[in-house]
Amino acid sequence: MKKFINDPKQFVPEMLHGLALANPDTLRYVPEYNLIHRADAPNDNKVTIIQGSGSGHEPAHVMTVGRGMLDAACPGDVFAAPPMDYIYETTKLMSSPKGVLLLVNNYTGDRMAFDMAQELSEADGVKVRTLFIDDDVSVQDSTYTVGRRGVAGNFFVMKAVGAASENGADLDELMRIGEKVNSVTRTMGLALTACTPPSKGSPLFELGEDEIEVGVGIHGEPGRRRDKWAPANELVEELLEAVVSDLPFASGDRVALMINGLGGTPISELYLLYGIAHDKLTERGITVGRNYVGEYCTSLDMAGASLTLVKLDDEIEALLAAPAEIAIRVF
Amino acid sequence: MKKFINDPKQFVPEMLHGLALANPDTLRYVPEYNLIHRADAPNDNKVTIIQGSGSGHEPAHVMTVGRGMLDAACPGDVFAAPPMDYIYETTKLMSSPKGVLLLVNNYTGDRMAFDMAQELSEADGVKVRTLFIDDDVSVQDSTYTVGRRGVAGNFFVMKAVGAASENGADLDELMRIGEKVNSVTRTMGLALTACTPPSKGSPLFELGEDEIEVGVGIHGEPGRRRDKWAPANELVEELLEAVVSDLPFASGDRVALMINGLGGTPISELYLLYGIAHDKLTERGITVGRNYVGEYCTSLDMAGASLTLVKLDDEIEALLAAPAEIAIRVF
Amino acid sequence: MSAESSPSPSGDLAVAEFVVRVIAETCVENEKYFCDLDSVVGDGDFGYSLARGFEQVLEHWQDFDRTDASTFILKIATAITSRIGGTSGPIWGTGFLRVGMTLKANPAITASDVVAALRSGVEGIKKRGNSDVGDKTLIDALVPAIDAFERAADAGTEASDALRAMATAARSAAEATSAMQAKRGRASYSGERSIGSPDAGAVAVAVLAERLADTWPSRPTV
Amino acid sequence: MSAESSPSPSGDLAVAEFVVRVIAETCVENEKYFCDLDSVVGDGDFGYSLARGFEQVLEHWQDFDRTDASTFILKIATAITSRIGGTSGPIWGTGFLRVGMTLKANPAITASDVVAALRSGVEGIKKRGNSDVGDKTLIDALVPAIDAFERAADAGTEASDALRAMATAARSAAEATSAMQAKRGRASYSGERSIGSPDAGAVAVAVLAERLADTWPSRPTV
Ligand SMILES: Nc1ncnc2c1ncn2[C@@H]1O[C@H](COP(=O)(O)OP(=O)(O)O)[C@@H](O)[C@H]1O
Ligand SMILES: Nc1ncnc2c1ncn2[C@@H]1O[C@H](COP(=O)(O)OP(=O)(O)O)[C@@H](O)[C@H]1O
Ligand SMILES: [Mg+2]
Ligand SMILES: [Mg+2]
Ligand SMILES: [Mg+2]
Ligand SMILES: [Mg+2]
Repeated sequence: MKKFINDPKQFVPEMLHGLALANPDTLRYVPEYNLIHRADAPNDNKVTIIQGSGSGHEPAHVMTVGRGMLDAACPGDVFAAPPMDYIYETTKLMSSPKGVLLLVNNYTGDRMAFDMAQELSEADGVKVRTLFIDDDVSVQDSTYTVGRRGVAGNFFVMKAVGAASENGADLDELMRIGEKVNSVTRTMGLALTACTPPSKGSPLFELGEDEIEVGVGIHGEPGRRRDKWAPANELVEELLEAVVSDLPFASGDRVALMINGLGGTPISELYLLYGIAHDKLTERGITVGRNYVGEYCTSLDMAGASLTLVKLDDEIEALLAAPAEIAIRVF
Repeated sequence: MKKFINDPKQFVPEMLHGLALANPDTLRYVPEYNLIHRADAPNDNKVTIIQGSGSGHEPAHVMTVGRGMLDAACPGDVFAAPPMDYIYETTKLMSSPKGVLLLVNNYTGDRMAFDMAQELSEADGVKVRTLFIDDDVSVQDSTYTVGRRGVAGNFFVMKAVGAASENGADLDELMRIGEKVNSVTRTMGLALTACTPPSKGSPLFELGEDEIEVGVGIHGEPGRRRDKWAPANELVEELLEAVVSDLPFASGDRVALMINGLGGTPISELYLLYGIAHDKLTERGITVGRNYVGEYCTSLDMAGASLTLVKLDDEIEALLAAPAEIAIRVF
Repeated sequence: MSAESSPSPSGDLAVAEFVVRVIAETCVENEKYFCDLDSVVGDGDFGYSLARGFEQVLEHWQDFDRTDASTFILKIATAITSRIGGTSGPIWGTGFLRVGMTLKANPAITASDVVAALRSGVEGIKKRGNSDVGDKTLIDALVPAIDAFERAADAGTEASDALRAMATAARSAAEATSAMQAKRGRASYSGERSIGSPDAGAVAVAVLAERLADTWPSRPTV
Repeated sequence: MSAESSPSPSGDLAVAEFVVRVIAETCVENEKYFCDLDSVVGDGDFGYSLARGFEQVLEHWQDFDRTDASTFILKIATAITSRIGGTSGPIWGTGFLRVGMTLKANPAITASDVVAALRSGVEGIKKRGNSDVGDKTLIDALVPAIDAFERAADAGTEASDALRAMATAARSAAEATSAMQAKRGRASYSGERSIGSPDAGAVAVAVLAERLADTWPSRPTV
């Protein structure tokens, strides 16, 4: 394993330390709970929005804390839901009279930790609601799972409820918006290489020089199937078909299109994929109203990409277009 | 080679096609010359700023075209300076009465192509000046080279002249500013893995499982030396020492600090490096006035990072802080 | 904790300390092995999560309230729940919590109290994880292991032999999970590809039960 | 283009067409080999750049102005300069440009005119690249190759033998670049590590000269 790292056990704290140092005006860091929060949170006039989940998906979610997005993030270690404690303490520290909204990607570990923390916080008198995100269409047979996984589509839920909460929406309204966005968001990803978690020190799975993993999870969970590498045109067609046919999206729809890099894929390739996907949507009569190209929800150093579509209506499009500010910036 | 690609020969055009589709309001694409330009360029009241260089360094430079940054970019193929033609035609198409500023990273191929294009454009009556950028401290013995290479530090020159040109600065003033910024900018990089150019299809060099390349170039040119992997603290110390001692930067200085990913390194690791570098500068009495963490000038899919310092004064800091807009955005 | 006698409260505490310590040390020692098991169709962090959590338990070993065995286990449960991330924090935390709570209701601990406590722990895990026997989780090793222990205890077997019976049952049940398709946890996303390798949590239960059986004779006696 | 006779303008054109075509085809065929040579201490794109440029030349083969040999070469030079990126575009473009310009000044082309044109090409490259013999570039193969050709031509050797002498000199000069440290181009950044492998441009010159010598007998004659 060749990473920029000192001690695998300190990987997450050291990253958070750097993130806090790089954003002294806007972010605060509470090391005990891996907590990154807005310097101005909690705010009595605003529902607090918190996301946990494991680390290794950066910028999600610690780097998407900021005005119009999350108020706080309390990640667990790499690919591990945060200990219940982190969520409970974060909820208490960040509690607002308007309430707390917990955003949770739909995984067993995350659900359990957030459920427990919610129970405890409510016992303390905090108003808490939890929103589960499950946009991944690669998981087909849900009788054998706890349902779909939450992957890169969580960005859109975060963005929408973040914008609405800046406008003063209450907890019920945020739940409505978040559930609505989640219900029209679909994602499918594929990996060209496996990722290497720092504590494991070797790739999570072995892919041959000409193999890809279709429908891979963002924790390196194997996907729908292993397949042969194919040209970008074919891979985009496969991702797009899986996503479009699932909602389904139809001719005449207006969508947001995201090409999300999984960590090791250069942005040049992501734009190449974007061009193909945009053209293919146009052929299907689907209009791209907003687009997103870059890294939103990664899987450490995995080479790969996911494609997300969100069906837009006026309300969603306005929320996505609202201004926001986060740690990831260029200037 | 596993990349998202159709045909290596179409890699750059297909990427540019996607970039243009993703930015219909702000960018225009002229396929004949790999030209990406602002929709509102050329502007008679503003010096036009153009950067060429090879592709494979994205977001540099096609994705940094926008208000307050470049007016146009006309990249060559991956790691190859643009054919003289592209530069000449771009200069003509984008020429402004206030003149054209060509930004060129200091490499033989780029210098020659830009020199020839400048000669031809001047013969056509276009006012052209060329600014060479050479921030890489890893090239030590300049009698054996054409001098230092231009690497990630080119971002600061672009940003400063971009901001000044928005304020109406003339060509001489932009040359003064650009040369000044270049003269106080220093960079040093290292690679954990080699990159794989699409046309070659295999890594440019072989690094052992525990080896790193110190002082690597952004085209995969070998660096100062091959060394053993070491913990992040030690690697940052090496990069920082090379950079700090070169200008030199001294206690009491105020700097901009950039941790630039080379393409395959996740942003989590970049923030980890940032935290270490920030702390080490603080120990040396050097204040980080502005910071930059992410991918600015990459080397395809290379895992690695570079560290850049810019010595700030009031003029430079104001130019770096000025607003700007480019294709790489999150929202 | 022999099958017949009901030991003194301080004896119960010593047993609880011994058992928890063996579990904690075994998890720390098997970090890599447990991670590797979780890598096959999971995300490879099972051993890491347990090791980090039980390291904390060992580090603060002297600080846990030792009023009695059940209090001690409840404090351990809280530490596990707070410090272990991933699925394992809530699962193992809930298990220890239910064990502690059940024992609290039965101050004079007999072998059948232990069985009741363990069964209650399993019920807690099932509820927490919305899971059951047959889902290819640690439950598939725990349930047969407790059954075996109960049978042995009911037959009046010595504690060390009851533990050995438990370990043997856990091991074969863990191995049997290879043939199952995962219905819970990350492994479930890989569908039929989860068949052919054992569940990491189930194997961990077998390893722990074996270690308890091995070390039982060397426990400090009050 | 034999050493004695001064062939007709149309004969010159045919020779120019033949030579350019051999160069173009050889560069296209050797794309991968030339890239590999450039990978050792360069950036691996030398063959790719040449191949893409000369592909264009071959694709538009019929479109180049064929008024005379020098015009033809000048048009080729422009195409190379416009279409080849990297260092090689300006370098090769300048070389062809100077060759064409020098031939233009000497309408009745003799062997010594060819030598003068080639020398002028090399001077152009040196000026463009701020480089010279000893910098470990294609110049280190070109100069000895032209010297050998000149010696042979001066001695009245047949063209095919003069070309063979040129090829032999180019090959051994290219091999000799292995011992040199690069002072120009990307290879120079690797300092002493550039020693031990030949320069990609120099080897390309050797390959081209050999191919010219090999194919010369089969050239179409007017
Ligand atoms: N819903 C569940 N109920 C009970 N046990 C579960 C459940 N899901 C997973 N497990 C157990 O947890 C183990 C994985 O733990 P861990 O690696 O910490 O989880 P993750 O990385 O998926 O969050 C599995 O091997 C299985 O034994
Ligand atoms: N300054 C120079 N003058 C003459 N030839 C040069 C110079 N620099 C490089 N070369 C030649 O060009 C070759 C590399 O060409 P190419 O790969 O196109 O360049 P790059 O990728 O560095 O832009 C070298 O092998 C060398 O023969
Ligand atoms: Mg996990
Ligand atoms: Mg090149
Ligand atoms: Mg796991
Ligand atoms: Mg090259």
